[in-house]
Amino acid sequence: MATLSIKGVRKSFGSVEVLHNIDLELEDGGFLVLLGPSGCGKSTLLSIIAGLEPSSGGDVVIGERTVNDIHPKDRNIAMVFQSYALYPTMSVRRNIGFGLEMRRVDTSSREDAIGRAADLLQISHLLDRKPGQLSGGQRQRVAMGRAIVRNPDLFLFDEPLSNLDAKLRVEMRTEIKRLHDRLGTSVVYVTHDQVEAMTLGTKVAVMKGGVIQQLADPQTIYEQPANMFVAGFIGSPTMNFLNGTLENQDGKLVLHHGEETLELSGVAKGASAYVGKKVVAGIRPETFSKGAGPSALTGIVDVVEPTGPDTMVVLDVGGQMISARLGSRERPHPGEPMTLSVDTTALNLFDPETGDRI
Amino acid sequence: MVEFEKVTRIGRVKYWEDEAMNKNFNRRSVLKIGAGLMAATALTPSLAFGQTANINYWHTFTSQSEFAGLEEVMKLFKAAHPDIVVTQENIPNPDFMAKITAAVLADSRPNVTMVSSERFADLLAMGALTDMTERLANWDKRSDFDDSRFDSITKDGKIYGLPAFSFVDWMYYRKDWFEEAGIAPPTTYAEMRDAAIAITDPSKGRYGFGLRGGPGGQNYINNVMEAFGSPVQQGDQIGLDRDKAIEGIAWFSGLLTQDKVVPPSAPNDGFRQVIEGFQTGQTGMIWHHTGSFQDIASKLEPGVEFGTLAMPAGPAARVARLAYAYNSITKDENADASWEWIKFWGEPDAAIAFLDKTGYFPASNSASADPRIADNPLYKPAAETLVFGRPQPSFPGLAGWLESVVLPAFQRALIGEATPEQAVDEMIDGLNQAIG
Amino acid sequence: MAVARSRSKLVLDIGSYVVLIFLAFICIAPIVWTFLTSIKLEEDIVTRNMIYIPTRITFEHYVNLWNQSGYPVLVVNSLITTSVTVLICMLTGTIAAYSFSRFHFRGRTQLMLAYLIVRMFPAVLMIVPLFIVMRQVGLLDSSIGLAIAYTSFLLPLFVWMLKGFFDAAPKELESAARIDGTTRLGAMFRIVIPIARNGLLATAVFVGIAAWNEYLFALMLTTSQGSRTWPVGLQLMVGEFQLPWGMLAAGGIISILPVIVLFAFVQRAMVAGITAGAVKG
Amino acid sequence: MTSNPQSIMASSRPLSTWDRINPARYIGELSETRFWMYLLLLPSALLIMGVVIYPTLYGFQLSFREMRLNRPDLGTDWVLLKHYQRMLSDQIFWISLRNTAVWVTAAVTIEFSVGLIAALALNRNLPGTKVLAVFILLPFFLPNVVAGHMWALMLDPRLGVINDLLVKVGLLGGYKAWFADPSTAMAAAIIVEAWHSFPFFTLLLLAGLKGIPTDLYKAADIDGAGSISQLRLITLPMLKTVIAAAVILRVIGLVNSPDLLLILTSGGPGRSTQVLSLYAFQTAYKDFNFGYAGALSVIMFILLMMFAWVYVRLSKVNQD
Repeated sequence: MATLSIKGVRKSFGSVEVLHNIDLELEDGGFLVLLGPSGCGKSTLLSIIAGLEPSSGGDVVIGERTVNDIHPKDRNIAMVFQSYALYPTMSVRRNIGFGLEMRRVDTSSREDAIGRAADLLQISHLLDRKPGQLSGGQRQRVAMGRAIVRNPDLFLFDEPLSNLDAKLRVEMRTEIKRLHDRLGTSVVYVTHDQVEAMTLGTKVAVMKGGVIQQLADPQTIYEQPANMFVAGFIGSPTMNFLNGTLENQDGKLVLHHGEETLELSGVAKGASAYVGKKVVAGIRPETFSKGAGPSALTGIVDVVEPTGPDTMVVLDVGGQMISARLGSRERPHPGEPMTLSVDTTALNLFDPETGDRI
Repeated sequence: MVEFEKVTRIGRVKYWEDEAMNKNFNRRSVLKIGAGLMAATALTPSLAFGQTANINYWHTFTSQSEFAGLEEVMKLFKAAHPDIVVTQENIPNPDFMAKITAAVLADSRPNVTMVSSERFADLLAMGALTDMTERLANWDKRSDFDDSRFDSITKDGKIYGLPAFSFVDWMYYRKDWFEEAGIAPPTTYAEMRDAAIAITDPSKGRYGFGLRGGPGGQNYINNVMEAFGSPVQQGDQIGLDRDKAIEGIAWFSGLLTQDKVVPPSAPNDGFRQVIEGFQTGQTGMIWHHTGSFQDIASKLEPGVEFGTLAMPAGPAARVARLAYAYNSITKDENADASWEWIKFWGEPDAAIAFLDKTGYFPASNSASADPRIADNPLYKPAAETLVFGRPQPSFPGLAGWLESVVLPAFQRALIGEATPEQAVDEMIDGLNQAIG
Repeated sequence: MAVARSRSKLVLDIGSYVVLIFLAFICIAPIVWTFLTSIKLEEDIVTRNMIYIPTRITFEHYVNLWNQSGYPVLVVNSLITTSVTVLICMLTGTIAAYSFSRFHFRGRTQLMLAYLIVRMFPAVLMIVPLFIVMRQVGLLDSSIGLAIAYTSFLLPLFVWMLKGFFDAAPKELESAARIDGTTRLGAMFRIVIPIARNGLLATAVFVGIAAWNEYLFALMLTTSQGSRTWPVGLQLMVGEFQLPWGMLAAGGIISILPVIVLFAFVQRAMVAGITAGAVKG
Repeated sequence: MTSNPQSIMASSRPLSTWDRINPARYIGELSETRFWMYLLLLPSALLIMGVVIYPTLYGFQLSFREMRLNRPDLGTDWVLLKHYQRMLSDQIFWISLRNTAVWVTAAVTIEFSVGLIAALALNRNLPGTKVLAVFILLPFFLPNVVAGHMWALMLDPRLGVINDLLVKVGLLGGYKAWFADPSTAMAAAIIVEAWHSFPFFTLLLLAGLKGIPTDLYKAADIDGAGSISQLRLITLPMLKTVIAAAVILRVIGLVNSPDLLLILTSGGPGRSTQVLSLYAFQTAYKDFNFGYAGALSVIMFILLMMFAWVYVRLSKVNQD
């Protein structure tokens, strides 16, 4: 149980800088998700927190300790790897207890701890097997058992679910959440899956190109993405970006996109500075509803995808494809015109030059 | 007695040093040490193993009969000198110079080394040999050896070895085939060629002459050139008479290329193949020395199936080598024990025992006069050869030149890759490199 | 289509058998012939009528060889030299292979290439300077000295082969171990080396057999029976003169026996090592 | 704290006295430093320095010196490029060079081809082929010396079984002296060499083949690629690194070690099987001319370096 703070951490391989001046804070018992596409530096950052890679600068503080020069083994952390990294030559029991063995915990308390961890993860019946004899989900549980048995200050998860099939992934996700709730240990969790990030994290750091794009709670990240990258990365289907010009029409801000005009209300205050300039409007698919209104778009239905609970509609609005999530009962036909109104309170405007939210 | 004690102590120290340095613990030597110990203990219990001296003997024996001869000599020596343990190591001729060079460079030489006369100059030049002049002068059996026996091991008046036995060149021929064909044994190269032509019968797989064109053949090539009037060394003069050498090479290689009286395998035939060819009835004549007599007699009946002849005469000279295998001290340590071993080879008992097993002629006069030799008709050609035989040439670089220039050049002539002229020119070039 | 493919597969299968049986025959025929020769009487070998299957069998060649060659001593020497070679390779080569496999440091590729090509200078001439080095450190004409000389060409081979086996063990295992409380050293010895043990074994035996068979260095760097190895002993015995063919053949058979035993042993380890990728689970 | 489920998990024990003095602990500490990777390389690098680099440098300087053991009168002075100049006009050197090229090219080609065929056939994992694999790999594990003598016996012009078989089959009119005829001596030696060493390729290629994902072949099957195309488009490219390493190792071995030829032919008949390594060996240990042998070795070294460089470039395997 500890806080984690990362201050100005940098990392470069040769002349390539993969992490630029990273700052992060995680409260005690928090669940931090590092989210980003592959190559964004999230795994490198995790390795630096773990001490597996030396940083090129900056400080990592776990609890009260600055751990820059402390070996991984002495940082009192535990880690779960994408490939689980179970020791193939050892039994499950020994795999789980290995960390304790290395710390010279006597056999009986070790056995106790292993037993409790196994019970918690429902893998008691697997203890005498070798990792090679386990299924993917079982291996995953063993890997978690190995982490929790140690009672660490900090859990590190490196894409722990990405090797599982879809169903198992959802199950294990819930499991992890339950474990976190129960143990209350701080967690740093690396993933490229935004659903995992949204469901698990108390705090999400979206990374790209070695820079944290936004660090906030999941709700904020979703509703007020710091920039177009974050906005586009989070949410599925992805956010629609509508290019247009901001104008002041009769005291109201409106967005012109081709022949369409969207009346904006409740948009960020800074927006007025952009009057007369080009902006990008980010509209989440679920903020559309059928029917005309002050802020509405009309286009030709291109594709209709019923998913069960929702119907996804792709609309051609003046050459730009817009996807919308509509109720399951909506069944437009491709080729016919359709008008959708937009809930502009959930709309974000971005500066097309910098990509930042206005 | 005091003196003796000292020697004993030195002997003991040396023994342990040797042991530590050489780790000469093969099973045989361990057994020998054991046997020596027991003998020593039985005779003089108070002097247990302090007396034992270990000496290492390098030689180039490898044939079965030679081995048997060596074993016999060692057995006799052990009986005579229980205090000296001889460890023999066979270093075959092709590896001999490489090994001894390495040993000299690394200063891990044997105590005693067998030195053949054509290697003397090289070994002396690299500092492998010890001056034995004084020991020989004080030896009571020195008079048993003609002075000429030491010619090939003497440099600037210093003598570096004692002859152990002689290499007397001669030839073997299939007596039965010659009688069948009604031809007389040859005495000249020309007669030899005619005889070879006469007995060659490819349909029976019979060839007249087993020419040694492979390893070891270089000495015979040199002999032929000398027999045609082109000796490589005359006093201080080293060089070939081009024209005469060409004649010699043309005649010798012609036996294969023109006359086809030699098995086609000749360019790769070494001692083994030549002897096997003769033993299995493929060839009718071969050149060698007396040392292979017992080997051949083990397969063919002496005096009936095969006979012995002195080497035939060439147009310019009758060349048969009288060479000696010398034993030389090559290490200062245990030199006294080494000298005992070397002396022992010069004694008639050892020499005759060795002759019995192998056919190698003794080097000492008293042994040669032994009736076991003098009265055996098959040894008569060897006795004749003692009269006209001549020593090997000797100068630094000779062995290398013979082996790595003369032999391949001659092989090229044999396989028709070079004319005799080209082969001889190669030899001359190589000779200039070797002595330049 | 499917029929055509299964037919072509059948053709390939049959072809494979034919090729393998043919090659296997070619490979063992000389060994079988050598064995047959070794149990023939000498006069049945040196004869103008080839005898294929010996009608008279003798083991005297083996007896003679045993008595004449000092085989036990030579084999013990060979064993010592081979073991020391393997030991040196294991001690220094394992960690080097580990380093090459696990770390990406500056100059790594060049250094690895250097390990591979150091052997390019002809052994023939390295012998003399090696002699001098060995003499200076007092290891000349000793099994240890010879073993050290062997490492000059076997160590790079060892490192390269073993690196491949280490590469097959996932790097995350060490990270896990280090977080679990080991140092890098501990992770190497407790986790990675045990995983690569089949590869280590295969590599060690490979190197061991090469050391067992080596000839040139052994010929030149040993001067006494105290450290002479078996192949040299055999070759010296053969020499220029005639070791009877029967004895020579017996020597060949005797000298390959230990190799065959080891080989049978390594065969399985090697296959296991080759498929080491399977440990990734 | 005690109410948390984790608090009943075990806690670690403090360091004992033994832990404090345990040397493994210090090495362990060392292993966490950033020069650990170099420390791991140090022992082997030192060893290689001692047994390879130093002798090599020594050999280089030897090639610029006069050094003839049997001619102490000539001294051991520096002679600059004398040996190299001599080489230019040395017929034997040029013959040896040509023979080396033939010897290496032919041997590697045969060994690689046969090795590849054997590896491909073995990789099909047909029932019963495991035993055949043992037989096929066996020759490589025999000592050179033994392999040489086995074949010397079988190829012997008088007692050799191969002659007898060929005559009986009718391929040969009479016994042939393989090593006495320049047109067959090299070929025979190459065959013996190939017999002895092709399993080296089989072994390495087999290991390489096991590493190719089978999915690739399935995909190729579906795409309709035949066996030959699969070999050309999948197998060989995937084996590139293995092939390159194996070929380089083998070429080094073939160029540098004279063992087999020393036993079979000693370079004869004539110079027809004389190769550079054998020539250098003979120059050093038969003629005792270490300076010239050094120069020959340096040339061999340079040729090998050039070969490796060009080869690595051409096969584009230098990227790790």
